[in-house]
Amino acid sequence: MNLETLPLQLRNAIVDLFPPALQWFVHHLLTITVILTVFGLFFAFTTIAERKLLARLQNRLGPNRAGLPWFPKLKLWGITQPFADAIKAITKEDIVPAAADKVLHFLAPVLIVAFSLLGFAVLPFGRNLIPVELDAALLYFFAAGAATELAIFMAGWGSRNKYSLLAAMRALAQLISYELPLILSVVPVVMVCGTLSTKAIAAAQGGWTFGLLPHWHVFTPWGFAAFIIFLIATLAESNRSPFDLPEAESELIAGHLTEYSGFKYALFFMAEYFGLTALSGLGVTLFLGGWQAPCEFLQFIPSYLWFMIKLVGMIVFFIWVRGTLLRLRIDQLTRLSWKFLVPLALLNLGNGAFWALTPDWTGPLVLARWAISAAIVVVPFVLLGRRLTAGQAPRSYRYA
Amino acid sequence: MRAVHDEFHGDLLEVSMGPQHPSTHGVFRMVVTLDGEQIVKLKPVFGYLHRNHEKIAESTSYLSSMPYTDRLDYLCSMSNNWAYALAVEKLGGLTVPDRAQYLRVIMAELTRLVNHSCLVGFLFNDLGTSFTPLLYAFREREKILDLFESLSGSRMMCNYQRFGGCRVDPPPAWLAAASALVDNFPRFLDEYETMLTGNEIMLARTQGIGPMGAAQAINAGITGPCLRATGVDYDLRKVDAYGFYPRFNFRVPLGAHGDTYDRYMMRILEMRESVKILQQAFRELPAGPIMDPKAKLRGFRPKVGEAYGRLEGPKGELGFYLISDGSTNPWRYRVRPPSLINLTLLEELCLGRTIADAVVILGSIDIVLGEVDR
Amino acid sequence: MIVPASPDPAKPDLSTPPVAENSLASALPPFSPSAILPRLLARFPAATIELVPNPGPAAEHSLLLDAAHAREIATFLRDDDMLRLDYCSNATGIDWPEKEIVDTVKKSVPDPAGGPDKVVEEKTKRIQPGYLETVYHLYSMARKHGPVILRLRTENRNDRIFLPSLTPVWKSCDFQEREIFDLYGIVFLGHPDLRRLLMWDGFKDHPMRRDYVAPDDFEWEPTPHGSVLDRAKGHYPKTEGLNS
Amino acid sequence: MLGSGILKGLAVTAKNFVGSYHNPARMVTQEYPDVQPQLPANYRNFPFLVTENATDPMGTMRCVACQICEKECPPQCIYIEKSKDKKPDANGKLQLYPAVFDIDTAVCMSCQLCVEVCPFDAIKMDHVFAIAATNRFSGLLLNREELAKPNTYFHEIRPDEAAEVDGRLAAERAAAEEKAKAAAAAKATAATATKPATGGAAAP
Repeated sequence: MNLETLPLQLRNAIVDLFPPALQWFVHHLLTITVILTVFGLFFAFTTIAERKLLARLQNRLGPNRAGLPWFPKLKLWGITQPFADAIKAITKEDIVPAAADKVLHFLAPVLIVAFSLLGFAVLPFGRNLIPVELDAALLYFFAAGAATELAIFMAGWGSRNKYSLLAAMRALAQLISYELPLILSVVPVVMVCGTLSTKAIAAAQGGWTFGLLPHWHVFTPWGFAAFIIFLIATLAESNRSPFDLPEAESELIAGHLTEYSGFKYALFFMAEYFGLTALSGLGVTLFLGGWQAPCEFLQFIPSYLWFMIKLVGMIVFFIWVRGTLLRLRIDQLTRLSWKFLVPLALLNLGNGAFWALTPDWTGPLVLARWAISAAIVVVPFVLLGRRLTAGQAPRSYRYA
Repeated sequence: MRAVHDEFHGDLLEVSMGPQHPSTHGVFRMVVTLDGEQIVKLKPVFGYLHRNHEKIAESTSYLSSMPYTDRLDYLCSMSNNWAYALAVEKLGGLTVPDRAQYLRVIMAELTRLVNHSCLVGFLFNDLGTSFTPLLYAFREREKILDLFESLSGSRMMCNYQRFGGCRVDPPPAWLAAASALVDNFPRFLDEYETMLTGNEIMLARTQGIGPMGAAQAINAGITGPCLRATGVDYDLRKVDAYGFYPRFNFRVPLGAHGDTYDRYMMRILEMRESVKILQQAFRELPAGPIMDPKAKLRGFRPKVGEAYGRLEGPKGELGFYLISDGSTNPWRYRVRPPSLINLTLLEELCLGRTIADAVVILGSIDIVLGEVDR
Repeated sequence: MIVPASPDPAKPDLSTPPVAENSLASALPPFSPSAILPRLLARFPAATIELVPNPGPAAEHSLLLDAAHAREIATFLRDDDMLRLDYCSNATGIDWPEKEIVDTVKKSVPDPAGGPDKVVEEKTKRIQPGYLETVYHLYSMARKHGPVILRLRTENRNDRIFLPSLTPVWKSCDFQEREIFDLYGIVFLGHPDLRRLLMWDGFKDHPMRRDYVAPDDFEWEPTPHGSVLDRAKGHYPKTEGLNS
Repeated sequence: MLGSGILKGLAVTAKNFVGSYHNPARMVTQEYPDVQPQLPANYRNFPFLVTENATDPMGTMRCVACQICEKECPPQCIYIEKSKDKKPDANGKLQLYPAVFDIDTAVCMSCQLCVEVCPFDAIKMDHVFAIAATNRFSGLLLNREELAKPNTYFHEIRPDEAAEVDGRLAAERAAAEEKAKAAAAAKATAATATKPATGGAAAP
């Protein structure tokens, strides 16, 4: 029994039960079901993990009361909380404002979940696990991901609420600003690997130096820079703190979600996490070696588990950021993108090109390659950063 | 070249922020007219929490108003108590024993810690953190509230001061606990400042936002940390030298820009000074009675006359103006609410800025609606 | 710059008494109304300015200005270099309703019987007309002194209730004058935005006036005892229904 | 450098995250219904009426219906009706007692003024805080039977204050007895000295 190929064997066993004419259908249905189940559960436990982790960051306990029905003594540290939340969300009254555009108001949560799920189709979850093998997987991923902002705008417009409308405007501004650095940060990877296929990119990051240092993209200067830009853009694309402007609680009540309640609200919530998970999955694939193990001797752990561990790591990092940072203002948000991230990403593009052109530098030239590549990243970072924060510094004060 | 918005000239959007809004600190309401996200007009609307505290006080005895003062600025009941007691003592010519004077300073400075730590916490919530700084601040505040509870019986509605003294004498164990807490307080401040004061987003969101000029602030009657952020050296603890404040060594921090960041830093620096005052107070606290033996609890009838007692509350100058007609009830009882008057410049500060800034400016002014609406 | 020496309670010179006692004990502060009054009278000969004494222990006397010159005088007080009363701390209204005053005059009436003079008390009643008053507490942040207390009085409580607004002089009066307008009904002429502050726009009457009768027709919660209950019963005939 | 402030912030929250697992000083959460709060003795919430013993609460109530608390109560939540007859109190002196003593806890703001003004130590602040009720009148308007709690309960919640009050009352009682004895002795001497008149009725 090989753990690595176990999911495939299971799938094949089930598919073989059906007549050959139906097998392709069952095959895909099974894949979709597995993705929905695994990531549905992943979403459920991400919500509780987020609440628990945030609570711990804030020196609280977090939700710990939801147990099992009929066993009131059994608290289980509250891990059944998401199911209780789901029941609550389903049983809550669905309120549609009288003035709302009913069709858009209804379509928005449906579409946002649909769009945010599309990205999962091209993520290589394991050595042999990829739902759809597309040559232009990256293009497909970004096309599908960008559509979610459209749904947010639908929600904001359809609610007929001033706060929602403001949030919708912000969401669009944010989308336009951050789509660019997000894609630009990915291009060096494509250049270096020479492919748009996520499977090939993940495979390209295989191998270790001395069996310990993995050849992940994040451990190169251009890759590191691209990863940071990717992280920031991911935060912005998935509307998470510090870029949670569309649902800025302290300013716009709940932004585009103001007029949503019950299950529709839960759907938005779900879509947000799906989007975050998908983008994190892409980040793992592109920069953190995908399903590759970090050390040679750790290869006995199945590749799909490595993928999930890295994914969880990304999510935890996002939660940590959310627990620490404050929100940018909309003009600062766009300024950060256009005046900082986009130029850096463009320079990094050149950096990627340089790296792609110099794979045959050996001996002392390796050091030069690294130094040049690092300089291309660090110098503009410092200079642009200084310009971005000009005139802003902690002050000293006098006393009377 | 023409400005872009001339070509896309659209309608203005009027948004009623509040009275139910996460960032209006209660039931405050701002009617905001927006051009895009920019504020072109802002009108504050008050009165959702109005209960005519002054009228109630004019129809009850002097003593009965004391618990109501707790509910003005419900974060700072101890200071409110003291301000009212100060006015009544001035009206009735009462004296306060030394120990009670020290206790009052201790309570007022602990209240300042409570208020300022709440304020900086809420300010960061307005700035968009997910409650983390607020909860760190609340953790410290809870410890002080526990002290208040074990001394006065209530966490927030302390009802502790009396005319001519204080109600309960703290036992040595309480003083030791309070002293230990105060000694540990700077550690919290350090942690807090490491976490946020140097944060780039925080600097971008607060520096240069809502700057107030010194002359403008004086004319508008802005008091407290908001005034000192503009660089005006006016702290009633020094100017009026009420209570035993002249006996204490402390400095008054002054800002230079009068913007949101300065207002935030004034609170942080004042907390550090408060810690010094408290440490000195715990060192020097004398033994003795805590009530003026001449002061009567019931049936207090001051002579005909009037008095205006004011002190440096955490939010600014808190004043009580009392007119006595010789009966047991005040003829006129007036609260000078710093929260309300500090809002005078709100519109000026917010014009031309975005909604996000308006929320932060409001947060940095520090209002409590119990006091604004009274 | 901070003197580290902690104050020693034993040294009497360090123990400054609290302000309440201070103002009791000391004589008139340097910027007392009696010092300001002659200067004002010299500067504004047409104005009638009175000193209103405060008989209480606080002894903060105030200046009663006439409405016609109030704003000029206020501007002078704010800008005068000696006073620099740049900060108006508190502005408030007071209602003084019509009062019946009994003047007792003692007269000695010669005894017709030829004995010693009899002392007879003659009582005369007069009605002191009511008025509304505003009080401004001024301080100087530049000179760090104060308070100087200004008073303005309306002619009566019914129709002649106009006073000049001091908001153009001190912006801090903005909300406070709106509050006085709201709660006392004094109309401030020249106020930039005179609207109700605390009560809602459609509200009639002025709740802080002494003769204000609270209407118990709004969200009255029948409290279970006493006169309150009786009033509540008037509005809610079926109070018992609420009890069950 | 840009980002250093953010990294510092992340470090602080990470420290708090780790600290929340091993440093109880960081965690202030009380798991309320499972863990009941430790109320300080001075804690005050809603008044109760002290009775001398638990077996006959209505008969041994310290309250003499003087109505001072009713007058001083800022929100006017106390309602007292005096009794028509008198009952002997702990000192044996005949006193009025409250025929009706209601406190509307929906209005009461637990300010403790009633306790401070009471000259008879008859009303004290309680430690109850969970008083949720489904009916505003039958649940939150407490009558004198619901308000009466024995002195032993007072000792339980505030031992120091109760002991002090007991001492004071005992001293008063002793003084009263002393006085009564002295009066009796004086009367006896007076009676022996001058036989007629003045006796009888005045004796308690």
